[in-house]
Amino acid sequence: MITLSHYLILSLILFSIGIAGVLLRRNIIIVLMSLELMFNSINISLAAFSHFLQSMTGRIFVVFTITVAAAEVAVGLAILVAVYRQRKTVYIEELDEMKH
Amino acid sequence: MVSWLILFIPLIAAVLITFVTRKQKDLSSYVSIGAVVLCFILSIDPILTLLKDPHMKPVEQGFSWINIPGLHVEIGTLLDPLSILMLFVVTFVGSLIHIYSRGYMHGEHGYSRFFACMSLFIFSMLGIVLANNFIQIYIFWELVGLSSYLLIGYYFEKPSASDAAKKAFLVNRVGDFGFILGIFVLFQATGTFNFIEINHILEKGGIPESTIYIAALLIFCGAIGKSAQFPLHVWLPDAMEGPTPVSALIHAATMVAAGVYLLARTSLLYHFSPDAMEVVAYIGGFTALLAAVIAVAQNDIKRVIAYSTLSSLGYMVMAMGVGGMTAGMFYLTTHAFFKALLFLAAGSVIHALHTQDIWEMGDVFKKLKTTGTTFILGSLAMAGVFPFSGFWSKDEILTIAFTSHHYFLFTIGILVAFVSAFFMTRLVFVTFFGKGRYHGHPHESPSVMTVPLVILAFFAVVAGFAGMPWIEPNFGSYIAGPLHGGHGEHGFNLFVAGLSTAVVIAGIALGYIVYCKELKSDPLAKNVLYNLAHNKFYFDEFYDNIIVAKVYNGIGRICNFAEVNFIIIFFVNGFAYLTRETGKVLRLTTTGKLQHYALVMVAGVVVLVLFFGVL
Amino acid sequence: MELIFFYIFAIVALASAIAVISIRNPVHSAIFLMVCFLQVAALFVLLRSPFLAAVQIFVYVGAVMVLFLFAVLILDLGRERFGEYLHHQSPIAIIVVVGLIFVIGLGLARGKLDAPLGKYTEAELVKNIEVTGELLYTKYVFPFEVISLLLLVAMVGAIVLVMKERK
Amino acid sequence: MEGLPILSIIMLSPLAACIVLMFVKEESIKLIRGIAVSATSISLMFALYILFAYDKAKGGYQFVEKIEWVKSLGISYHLGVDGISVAMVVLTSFVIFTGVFVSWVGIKHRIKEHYIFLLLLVSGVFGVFTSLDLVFFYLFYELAVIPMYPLIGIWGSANREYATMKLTLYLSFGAVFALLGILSIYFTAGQMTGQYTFDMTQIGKLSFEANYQKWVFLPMLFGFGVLVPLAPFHSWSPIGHAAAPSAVSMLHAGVLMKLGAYGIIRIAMGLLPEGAQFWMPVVAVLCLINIFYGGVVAMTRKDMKFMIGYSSSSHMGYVLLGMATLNYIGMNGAVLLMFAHGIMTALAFALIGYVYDQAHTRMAYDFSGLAHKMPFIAVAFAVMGFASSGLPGLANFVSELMIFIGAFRTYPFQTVIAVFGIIITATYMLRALRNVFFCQSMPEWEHLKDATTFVERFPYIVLIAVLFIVGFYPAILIDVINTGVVPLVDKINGVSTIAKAGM
Repeated sequence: MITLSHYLILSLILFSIGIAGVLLRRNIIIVLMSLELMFNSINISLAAFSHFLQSMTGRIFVVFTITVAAAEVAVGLAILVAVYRQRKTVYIEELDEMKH
Repeated sequence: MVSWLILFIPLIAAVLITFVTRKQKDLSSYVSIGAVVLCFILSIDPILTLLKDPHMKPVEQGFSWINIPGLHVEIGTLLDPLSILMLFVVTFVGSLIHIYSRGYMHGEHGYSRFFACMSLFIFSMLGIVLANNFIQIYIFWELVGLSSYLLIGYYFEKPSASDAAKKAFLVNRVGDFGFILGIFVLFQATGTFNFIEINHILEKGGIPESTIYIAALLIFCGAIGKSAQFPLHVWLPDAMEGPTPVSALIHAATMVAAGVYLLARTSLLYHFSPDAMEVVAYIGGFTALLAAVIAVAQNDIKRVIAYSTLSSLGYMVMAMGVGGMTAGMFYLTTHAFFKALLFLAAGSVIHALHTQDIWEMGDVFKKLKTTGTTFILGSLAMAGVFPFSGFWSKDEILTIAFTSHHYFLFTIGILVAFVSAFFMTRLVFVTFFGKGRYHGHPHESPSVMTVPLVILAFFAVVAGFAGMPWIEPNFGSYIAGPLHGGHGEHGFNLFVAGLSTAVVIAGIALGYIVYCKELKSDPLAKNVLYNLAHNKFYFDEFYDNIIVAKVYNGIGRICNFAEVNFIIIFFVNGFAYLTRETGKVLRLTTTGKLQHYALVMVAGVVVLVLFFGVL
Repeated sequence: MELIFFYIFAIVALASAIAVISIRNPVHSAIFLMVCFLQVAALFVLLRSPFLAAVQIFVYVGAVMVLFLFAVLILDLGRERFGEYLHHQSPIAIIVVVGLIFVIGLGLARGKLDAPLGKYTEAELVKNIEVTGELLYTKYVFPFEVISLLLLVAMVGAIVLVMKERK
Repeated sequence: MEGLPILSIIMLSPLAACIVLMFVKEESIKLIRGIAVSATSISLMFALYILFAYDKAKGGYQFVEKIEWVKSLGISYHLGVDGISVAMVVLTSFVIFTGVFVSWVGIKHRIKEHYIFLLLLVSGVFGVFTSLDLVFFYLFYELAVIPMYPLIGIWGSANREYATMKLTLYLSFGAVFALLGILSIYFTAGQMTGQYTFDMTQIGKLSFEANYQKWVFLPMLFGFGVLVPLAPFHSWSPIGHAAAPSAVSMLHAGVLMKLGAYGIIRIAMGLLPEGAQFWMPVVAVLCLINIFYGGVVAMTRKDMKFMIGYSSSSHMGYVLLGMATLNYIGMNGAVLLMFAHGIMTALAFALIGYVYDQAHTRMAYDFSGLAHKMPFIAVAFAVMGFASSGLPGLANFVSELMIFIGAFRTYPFQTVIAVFGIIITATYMLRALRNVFFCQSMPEWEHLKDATTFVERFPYIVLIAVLFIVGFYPAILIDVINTGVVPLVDKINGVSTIAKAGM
């Protein structure tokens, strides 16, 4: 019997892997991918709660999340392309304009 | 109703002149003169009422001006013998001086302005006279200060006039500082500002004696300022920068007497505080002597008269202090006549000679017969020669001082009488007789000026008879009603009268000996005392250089230094510095590396969850 | 039976996720990401949410993945230029991540689900596409519109960002 | 007029004018001025209407408008005026009305933007004085402060960047503390009743714990006190005045400083009566620094705007003293002085601005004998100077008198120093009058022109007339103010209205 905890633990581990990706990798594309991993982990827990609570709210939210994620990826990658054109790099460490 | 009319007619005139007739100079003067004459005519009715019934009941009218819980302030009028007397003095002398001014100020720049201010002054003065409560008297007290300021500074293009105006206002403010505090003390104790109500409470013994003492002294501060008593006497001589009619009306006859009037108004207060009365008496006596001595050594005709005014005011205040309230008021009345006369006559001389220095005059009696005669009559009255008005009033004061065992003050009074006689003689002889040192061709002033002189001279001569001790009812018994502690029956003391007459004659004789020669300059000028007096005992220098320049401005400079160097640097720039430095430190955390921020954020999440979620 | 499938999907998903963040070649990472997405879609099926599974595949596997691959190809990213695998903040980052797992795990272990059950029965949930549609157009119509707008803005924004300025 | 949202009209007509002005061409100056004048005259008209229509017998908040805004947080658009706010609204409308005329003469470039910011600011001020909702109060408070930044920064004179920066930062800094206090009250009140609301009238009915009141009163006092300005946080004000253009100085000293005092009265004292009892004696001491220190510093300053600036902080000291008395007389005096000083100081800055615009200097010793060249301005300045030094017949006298009488009961020592302050005021005012307007005229000021046209003279005439009217017949305002003061003071002194009725 699968319990809610199963899904939540899965979601937690997946989320942590996403964070680890964000914090550890230099390549912005990978960072963006890690963000997607985090989105997915959240989706899992939302859907799981929704299922075990027999309500629809969580599922509806997953739909929204996916939409937002899609938008985010589109904009994020567009920014990435624009930045790359300017700076010829996709490495986070070389993008430290915010310091100034 | 009449009292309201009397009060507001001059104000209406002032407003009218300011807004309507400013361009038509003649019309302005007519409006102003008309207003004050109308006031005089209107005040005849109350005077007749008083003459018919010396024990008249005070007539009080008032409307509420401020009315909130705990504070009720009225604007009202109070007609009692005291205010009716003052009403008469102010409107009568005022009328004459207004008429005189029409001639004297002829051709001056700002003619309308002059008359507007004069009307404003009459309004304010009548406000003081008719006031039925302390707040109102304070209001008009300040307003006479304003009109005095405006009129002293009439020739505002002259720095000396501007300075004198400023000085007069500020010195008066210092006195008023005490005055208003005194009013507060009384209000605190009684809960009302109304004179009659306060008197009732006083009579019932509703106020502790120490409070009365403090209140009396503080209120006396107001009188010190306005009546130019020591140590605030310095403004009055400088106030002579104003046009001469102003000196006559405001700085001799009426406004400066307001302090004495105030003491009379609040006489019950002093009655219950003999200690305060002593202070009043000694300050008055000292001022009288000081001013008389200074007057001996002055060369400006107006200043001599100004110091004699100071001296007379000191006399009046002393009278109030030794318990001679009616005597003080009597002196005030006669003084108003002869001092106004002296100033106006002096103005007439100045008008003819275009100088104020008595050493540039001399031998003009032949040219200025009317002026000269009236001036001499005024001088005799001032010196207190029998039977001129000054004699009677002065005699009454001296008698009271003597009979109330104030022998020291009595001696001072006698001394002042002597010195007064001396310097008035000096003034008369140096100005009108002796060697002619003037330039140009002086001729007598127009009749618009001389007629008031003659009328005033008449009163200066005869007004004293109203106060002769052996007629009944005399001056004192009419106004004794509202006064307390100084009821009229002093009788006639032959010793006092004889002594004062003797010293006056001595003074005149001495003056005659010293000055009835063909003199070019003052024969006493080498004297040390003379020099000291000539420089007014250095009071002005002391106030200007020490009190104002060092202490007053010094505090200002210290505070300004603190402001610039402490408040601005510490509070303002200090905060800015703190912020900037904190920013510099915190800026190091801004590495610009995205992952640093993300790391900190996640760490923050861990900490938050740890604190709020798990623990 | 379901439990077995759950473990299979979960383990594959986690393994591919780890692969995503640890492989150097972005193209490979993208492929592993797709694998992970597919596993999540499968999990949605296990959660009785076929609609979500479909959306997951359409949007993530279909659209997002393609975008990633395009980006990787357009930017011509080969292997990472840096020799070392970890950079200087990595040790702290790992500690923090472990800490995060620990605290949330602690929360999970202590937590207890006591929220009231919803009104949908098991049967209704299976055919939840209808319910989803109904809710989206009634109760959640306002967020739905906002999210649509957001999508539009994102689209416009992306185009504007990438578009080269005309000379 | 029944049913008309009068307060909204007063408040929104400047705002509406702002919006209209945005669509007007920069060049059509006449139209711009016309819009500004008509908007402010609408406000003025309605402000005078509420002054006379306010039902003194009934008291309390009148002309109330209430619209729910965010129900879940308890925020509503809630306007209403009591006696105190009526006086302030009238003051504001007079100052802005004349201020528009003064800028008519004084502002030469970017006229449109100037009016937009000016009107925006004023709308905020009206909002503060009429809001009965804490959120809107704070919102309008910021709306009144922020436009100062561009107004001084763009149209200011010497040292304007420094001044505007300092001013805005100081005021925002203060506002934060006030906000903290407001929020604290909101949450505490919500916890007490279970119903969270920002409505002042609702919160006013509660009585907080005494200790709590003491602690929350302090940040409020500080926050609003910075704007008053309470010494030693006053230094933003003279420098701000000095740099600001005339109309802005007028508003700033005439109205903005009163926002602080109003905030203390309405929120700090009104909602935290026991806090007021605890802290106001401290204020009574601090205000002496304002009065005395501000006065003597004003005395040393040669720049006339600085002089008036310090003088303002000195006079606000009297307001604080009046508030600290916590009795009817002093409070009435304080509110009336806020009104009188607002008018007087607006007049002062308008006059100095007028001279400065022509002579390009404000140093008192640069001038001499201007009365020959500009008699009208000289007379107006004299009236202002005498008003400032508390001469009877002008509004300031009545209010200062009431403050002194009220204060003498509670703080005799402070009163003595405060009364001495009027000597100091007279000193610097008369010195300025003498140095600038009296004595011989100087050849380099031959080109100066007096205010001769109607537009030039109009604002001064209006302000002087107000000073005289209130000075001669103070009851016109006091009777209204008193209806607001009595319940407030009763509340602070713990006299319940029921107990009073029984007496």
